[in-house]
Amino acid sequence: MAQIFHRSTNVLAKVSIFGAVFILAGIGWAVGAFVRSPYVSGVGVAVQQPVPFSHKHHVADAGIDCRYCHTSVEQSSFAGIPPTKTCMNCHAQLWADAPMLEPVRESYRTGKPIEWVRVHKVADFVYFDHSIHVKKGMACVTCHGRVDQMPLTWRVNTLYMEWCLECHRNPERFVRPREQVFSMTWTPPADQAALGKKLVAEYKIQRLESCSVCHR
Amino acid sequence: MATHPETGPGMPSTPIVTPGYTYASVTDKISVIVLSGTTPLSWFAGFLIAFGLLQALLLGIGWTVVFGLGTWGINIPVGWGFAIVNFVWWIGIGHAGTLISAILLLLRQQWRTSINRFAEAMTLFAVSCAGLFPLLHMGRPWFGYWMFPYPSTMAIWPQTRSPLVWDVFAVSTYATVSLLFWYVGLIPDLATLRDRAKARALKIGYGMLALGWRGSAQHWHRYETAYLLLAGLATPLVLSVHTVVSFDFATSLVPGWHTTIFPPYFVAGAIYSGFAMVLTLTIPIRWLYRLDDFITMRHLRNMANVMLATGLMVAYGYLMEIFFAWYSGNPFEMFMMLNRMTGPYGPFYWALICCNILVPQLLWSERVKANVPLLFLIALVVNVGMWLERFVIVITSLHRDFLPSAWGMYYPTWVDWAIFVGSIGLFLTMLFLFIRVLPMISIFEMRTILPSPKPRPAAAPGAGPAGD
Amino acid sequence: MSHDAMPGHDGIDWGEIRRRLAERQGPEYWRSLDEVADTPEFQELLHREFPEGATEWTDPVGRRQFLQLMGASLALAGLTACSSQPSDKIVPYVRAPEEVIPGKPLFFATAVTLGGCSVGVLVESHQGRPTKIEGNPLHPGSLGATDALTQASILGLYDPDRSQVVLRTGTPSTWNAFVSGLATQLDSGTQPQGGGLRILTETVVSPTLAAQLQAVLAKFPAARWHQFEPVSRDTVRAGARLAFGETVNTIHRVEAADVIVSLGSDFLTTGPGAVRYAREFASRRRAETPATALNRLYAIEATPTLTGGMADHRLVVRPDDLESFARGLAVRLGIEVGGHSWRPTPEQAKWVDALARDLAAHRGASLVVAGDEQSPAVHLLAHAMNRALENHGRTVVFTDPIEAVPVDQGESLGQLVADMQAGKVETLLILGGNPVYTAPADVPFAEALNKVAFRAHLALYEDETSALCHWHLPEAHTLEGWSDGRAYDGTVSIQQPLIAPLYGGRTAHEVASALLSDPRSGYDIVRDYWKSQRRSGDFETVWRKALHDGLIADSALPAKVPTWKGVIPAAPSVAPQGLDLVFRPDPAVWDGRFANNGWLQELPKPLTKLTWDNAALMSPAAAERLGVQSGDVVELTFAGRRLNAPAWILPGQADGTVTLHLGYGRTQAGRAGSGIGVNAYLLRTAAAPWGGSGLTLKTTSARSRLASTQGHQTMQGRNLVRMATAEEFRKHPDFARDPGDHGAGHQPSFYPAHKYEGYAWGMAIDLNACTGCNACVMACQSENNSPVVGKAEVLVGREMHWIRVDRYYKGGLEAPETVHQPVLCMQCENAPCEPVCPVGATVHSSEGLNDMVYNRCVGTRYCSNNCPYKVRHFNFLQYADDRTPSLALLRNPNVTVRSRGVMEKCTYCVQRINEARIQAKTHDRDIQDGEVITACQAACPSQAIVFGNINDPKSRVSQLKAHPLNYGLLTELNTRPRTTYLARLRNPNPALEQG
Amino acid sequence: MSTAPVYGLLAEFDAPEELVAAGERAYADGYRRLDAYTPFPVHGLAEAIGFRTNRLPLLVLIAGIVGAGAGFFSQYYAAVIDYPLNVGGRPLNSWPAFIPITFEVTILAAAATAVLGMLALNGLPQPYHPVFNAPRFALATRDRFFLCIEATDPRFDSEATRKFLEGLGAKEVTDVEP
Repeated sequence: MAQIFHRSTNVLAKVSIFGAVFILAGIGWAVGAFVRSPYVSGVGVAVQQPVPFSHKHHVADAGIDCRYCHTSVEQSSFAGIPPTKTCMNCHAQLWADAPMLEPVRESYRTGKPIEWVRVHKVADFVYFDHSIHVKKGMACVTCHGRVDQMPLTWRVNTLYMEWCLECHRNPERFVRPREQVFSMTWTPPADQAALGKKLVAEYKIQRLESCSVCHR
Repeated sequence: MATHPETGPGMPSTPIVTPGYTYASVTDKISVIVLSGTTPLSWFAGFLIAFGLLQALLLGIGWTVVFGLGTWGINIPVGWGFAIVNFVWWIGIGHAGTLISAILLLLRQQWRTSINRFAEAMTLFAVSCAGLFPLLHMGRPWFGYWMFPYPSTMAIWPQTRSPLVWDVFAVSTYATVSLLFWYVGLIPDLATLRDRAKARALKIGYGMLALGWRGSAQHWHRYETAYLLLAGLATPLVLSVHTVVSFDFATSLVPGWHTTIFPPYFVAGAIYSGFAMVLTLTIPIRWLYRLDDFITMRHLRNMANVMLATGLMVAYGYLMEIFFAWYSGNPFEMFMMLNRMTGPYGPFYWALICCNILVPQLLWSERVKANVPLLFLIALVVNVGMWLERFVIVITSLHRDFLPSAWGMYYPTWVDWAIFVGSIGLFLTMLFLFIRVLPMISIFEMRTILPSPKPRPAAAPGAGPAGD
Repeated sequence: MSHDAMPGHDGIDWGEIRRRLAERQGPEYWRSLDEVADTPEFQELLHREFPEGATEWTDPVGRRQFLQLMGASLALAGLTACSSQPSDKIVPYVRAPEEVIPGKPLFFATAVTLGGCSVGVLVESHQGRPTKIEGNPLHPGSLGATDALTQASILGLYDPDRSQVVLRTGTPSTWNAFVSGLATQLDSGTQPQGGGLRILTETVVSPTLAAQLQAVLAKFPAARWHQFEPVSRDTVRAGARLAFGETVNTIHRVEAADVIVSLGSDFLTTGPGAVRYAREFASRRRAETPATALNRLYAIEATPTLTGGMADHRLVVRPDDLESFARGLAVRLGIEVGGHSWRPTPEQAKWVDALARDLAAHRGASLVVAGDEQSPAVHLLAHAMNRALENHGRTVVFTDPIEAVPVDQGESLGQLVADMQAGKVETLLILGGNPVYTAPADVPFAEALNKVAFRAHLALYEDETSALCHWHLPEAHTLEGWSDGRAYDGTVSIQQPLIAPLYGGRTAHEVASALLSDPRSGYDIVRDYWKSQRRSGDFETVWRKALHDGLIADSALPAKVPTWKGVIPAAPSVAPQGLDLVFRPDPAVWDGRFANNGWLQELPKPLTKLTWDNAALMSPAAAERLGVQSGDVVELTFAGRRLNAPAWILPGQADGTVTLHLGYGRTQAGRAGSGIGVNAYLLRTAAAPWGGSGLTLKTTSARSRLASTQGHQTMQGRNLVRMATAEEFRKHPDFARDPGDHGAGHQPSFYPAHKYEGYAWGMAIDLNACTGCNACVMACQSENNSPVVGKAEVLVGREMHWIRVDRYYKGGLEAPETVHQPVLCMQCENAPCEPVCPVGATVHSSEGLNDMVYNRCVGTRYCSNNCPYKVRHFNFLQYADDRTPSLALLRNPNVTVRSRGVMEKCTYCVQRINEARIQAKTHDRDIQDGEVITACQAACPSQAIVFGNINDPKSRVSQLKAHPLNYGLLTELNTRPRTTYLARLRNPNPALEQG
Repeated sequence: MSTAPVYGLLAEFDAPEELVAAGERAYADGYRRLDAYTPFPVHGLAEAIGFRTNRLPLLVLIAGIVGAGAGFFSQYYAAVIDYPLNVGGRPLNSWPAFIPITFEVTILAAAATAVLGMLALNGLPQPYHPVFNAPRFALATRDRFFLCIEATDPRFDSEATRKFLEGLGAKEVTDVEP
């Protein structure tokens, strides 16, 4: 009887079976990495806007407070997107004829709103409330990052459920004094652990992990 | 040495294999079915029918996925319909294979040899049919993978208190182990085919699957250990699978489901339906492929006996259900039982009693067991009966439970039927492909039960090398 | 544009919607409204009336507000429980309106008018789109509650089938074209002083409109104003005229009555003041202690009503026997009547005797109520009895009519048709209503209409009448236009718009002002009228307060004592032949105006549990005699007219009496309402608007499938609705408790009970108060974005109501006792649904809620199988309408819209709980009792539903759960339900008990 | 002395009994590097040619234990440690409900190990093997029984060994090319 297979097939066969295990594991890992990659989560991807609005310029350079534009952040679930009027408050004088701002002026003239592209979006079935987070000492930067360093705004966190839970499970790691909520530059002290515990107690912060807190 | 055919007192006269066969002739007779270039017309006919039915399944699935479960007959209160009935039915059928291979092996029942390969294959196909339904019956099947534990971005896990998750693990484990068991059994025969095949492509094909098996004594030694261990593991597994399936019902609080007798009674039912299906399939194939020498009346008789025995256990289960309903004094249970017998679905209940209890009593008679067509018919009836049993358990328990205001009825739609019939098509299609490309009887195990060709003068007839 | 963000939302004109919503920013238009929202007295009132942050006023806010900033984005508010994340646009205002905080809903007080009576409501508005109607706690006719029809009326606002453009003989035209066309028509009038002009309205309770029409009549002295409405109260008015020689409005003081006799009346659930009456009635049914004295209700009726269901004793009589019975009772009370020859059955005699004694024993504290559909004579008799029992001024109060001009509407329509046929009518303006469909069969309105040269129809839909008119004018929905109206006691509410007309509709006021050729906005018309009514004082503050409160202070009509002129005539000696036919307004679609309202079509009718159909209701005995099954089509012949209708067997129906509900069999109602049911108007005559005897019935071979949501009528001897008499309750105060059960039915368990710190939400439902009126069902559907599934799906048992009202019968088929039991998610502490879910889509919250996470659900339906209460509902198909843009505006932004393949159920309105929690936390306090009010609780007219924190022993719900009558449903399963019931009590008259 | 190097000598027998006898003789004769090939398991053969140890059962046992542990504690981790949720009022560690999966995982791990372990210990897959060079070796999967003494055996001598094998009653003795 003649050989059907060449000598090399022995190694080949063993390696392929042995390797299959690693290949499967590898695929699993790759999928996990992919869904958490910026390609899917959009983290770190600067979003093009009809008007190249720069938080960096307005916050860092001009030193405007978050609440000047995001007016309802303390009373409402929705932080508020400024109406064109708010832009025009300044830009009626400043850069009054900068071509870059034409869409703003046009919107103001025609009454047709500017359609900004959403940067921070959670799924439709997730109910997030800005007011209570701000009230409980959750800073803007904690979720939105250093917008004062963003020429164009991008997402710094995935906004995935696993990310939300990080804080909902141990708020003391992220909470800060209320008066620092709108500060871009406040950095947690060395004893954040101690401070966190203190604030959690003081602000009566609960570890809300029940589904209906966010999903209804 | 286990190489002698069973003889002597207590053993029925009909042997496991008609005398006169040698290692060579057995090998040739079985492998030629696969290796010969010509395929019997009957095979094509059967395959075409099966394949046709399979199309119904595809249509049904497509329709369901596109338009939603609303195209089925299910509703509130009857949230589970044909899908679950079929699931339990197929899983039950899927029990015979492993049982024959594993349990009968442990019990040293040599007659298993000529049917175990076939039964195992049947098991695999039945289980894959069953596996369809849990996925199909989901409202959002595309999220089916949520049932498996993996580190998701949602940071949540499957809820493993749920019998449905137990199902996922039990069925997938059972499928995997059955596959391994079946494949391990195939390896030596694949080597045989490799060495007997003429065409190079076949040599390579079977050769790769045979993993270079060469029948070394050491290999055989480990091989048998592994096979025995597998059998030892598969036995509790096969019992656990239908137990877990029965938990789907037993752990709920629905009257008619919430019963401690379910696990044993489901397992018995599974074996019952499994053997019925094996008979239903072996009888025609044995006839078509002239395998009467290997699958003898002895086999049919033994299987019939197993059916009779398990059938009686199932009957006991039915009785106990009634008894407990009465003895519990639970008004909901009592009402359920009454409604099951006399309610709108009463006829189904009595039909199932006929199919599963009355008709099989014929098997007490040796004459019936000797009558192959009749045997075939009885097996068929039991298959139907077992399907009806699941229908009765699922539907009649759900449609009238606690609050009369919420009672309802269940009527299957054409989609339900298409998927049910189609799953049978899938099953048969796979079966036909199997008997065409793989030996449906374990060749090497057949050799083990043949007499050894003593090189002494009085050589057994047909012994000696096939002339070459 | 946001198309990219909205798959399947094409075909909507975003620009158009933007423009319309921008319109509402017009300064003068909103001046009053932002005052409403922002004035200190408003805020003050808000806090006076409600615990701070109570749900009515600042309803849950959700992140959805991104989507609500502009109408264009609103369509997105239809959320789905799918996981895809479309990149979408944020569309801010250009100039933000003052009063709106993005993400916070506003509430506006307004009024809804139906059947000649207004009721005050509060409407929740999310960035300018009304999403939910609540009752107005300040309004006497509401006291914070609403009925089912009012709840559902908001769906009509967004109905895509509403007429959207002015039509001239079927071709699109404009409002201005109509105005000028009308002007020329009036100038070219051949008869002097506008003699050819006729105006047909429904019952007018709007002082403003009445004034306008009077002005029109002043301008055209020869013109005529007719009123017609199919469900009118002609007989009530006629009865009053017989008794007092003048039309008066009768108000019942139900809570002051110890003994109530209902003569075929359904005063607890239909008719003016029903919501108020239900509240008052319930207040006398609550047995705070076993010693509490309950009131007693007797119902004598031919066709079962919910009021009859609440009665302690219910006597079934043939319709024409009812008048005789009333006479008999009157005679027995010593009232003298003209000839009276009545041969009562022994039972009737016993009844007359018992009632007379009971009534007489409660002089001044008893009440006889005649049904709106009863003959004038019955009303006369009721008045007489109340007078004899010294109830006038105590349990019965009279005022001037609330109708601006009370007329006999049947007669009024008759005249109009006569004039039309005589060719006297050149110009006919039909302001609302649908007379072509609703006119009695023997009043040839349609033919006569053809004789009119110029006919215009103002209506919400392009309906049967519009089809026969030259001009069709889209009418502004109640929530779109300014108006006013009087409540059951005359209290005036200003109806203010919540949103600019979506389809450019107009109000009757605007048509009238066109006639008067002084074009003013609806706002000016209404405001100017009330300004003119104001003699002294600062009108501005009064007006503002009126808008804030939703009613004009002290505008209720003063009580009066009309002089008795009643002479009770002899009983008409008509021997009833054949069967009796009875017409009633449909409990869901009323007179047919709600035919296209999917919510109401799918609302199970309180007694039959039928949906999407009406049927010929007949008694079991009659059905047996005729060999008729429910669903068999029978041929009804009445007064020479024939109608085929499916039969429905209704226990408690008078034998030989067939009841037909009006409002079905419409041909041009819209996609939902056309071509379903049978048109009862085809048998209705002017002479017998509410039916009469002489009906013949033939069986046919045809059958029709009727979609009823409850197939089984009895409790199968199961202890589901627990009942006893007040007497038994006194003897055995804990009869409702399970043996050996303490509290909410705790069974022994291997597992330790779970501890709940903080809040633990629970609910108690008082079966003594529940009338089964369905208000809760509609409120829930509106609050929770529940879909409509259609008749085909209901037929296979897939309705989606999170709360259903189970109806059981007890006793014989002929006159059974009817009980209602609202069933919603019990929020079991040992929820059987939870351990069986493979993906943890339903688990417990820390506050003991049985959370349902739609976006995690994979739809195995195991939870529903394992739910003993069957309160879970499954989206077998894509039920939620994600294709109709206007419906997206209707959605509650705080509740996820469920997609196909997902299980859903009652959540105790968790969105309201969460909002309250956030409110409380932002104010560093705890949620107070009564701060979270579920939608069903808010709507319930009789306050049968109480919700709150059971960890707080002082909360109302805790007290109820401590009540001896408190029991849990199926607690033997150890589900430990958080929703429990208060057992039902009857207060029977011993004299009637035996036999 | 033979010419070309060989893998070994292959002796062919008709019946299993002959092979077993031959094997025993060869082993007794001091041959150690030898193997037998049969179309079906012949009991006693492996022992006859001196094959005793078998570590497979131990592997399977270990795998089973590991599987059990992993099965239970993954559930425990999910339900008690990682995301403790109140499911229907059941305790977080509802261990009775965790048994079925624990059991299934145990079986799965053990069974997989039994098969893969068997293959691994047998050095399979091994599609190429010198014995396949023997012309009549194809019959080893049909009806013939072979004994192969490998050239690497210290006592191997092509002539002597051939004589020895023929002496055992082999039908035929052939060289096996490497």
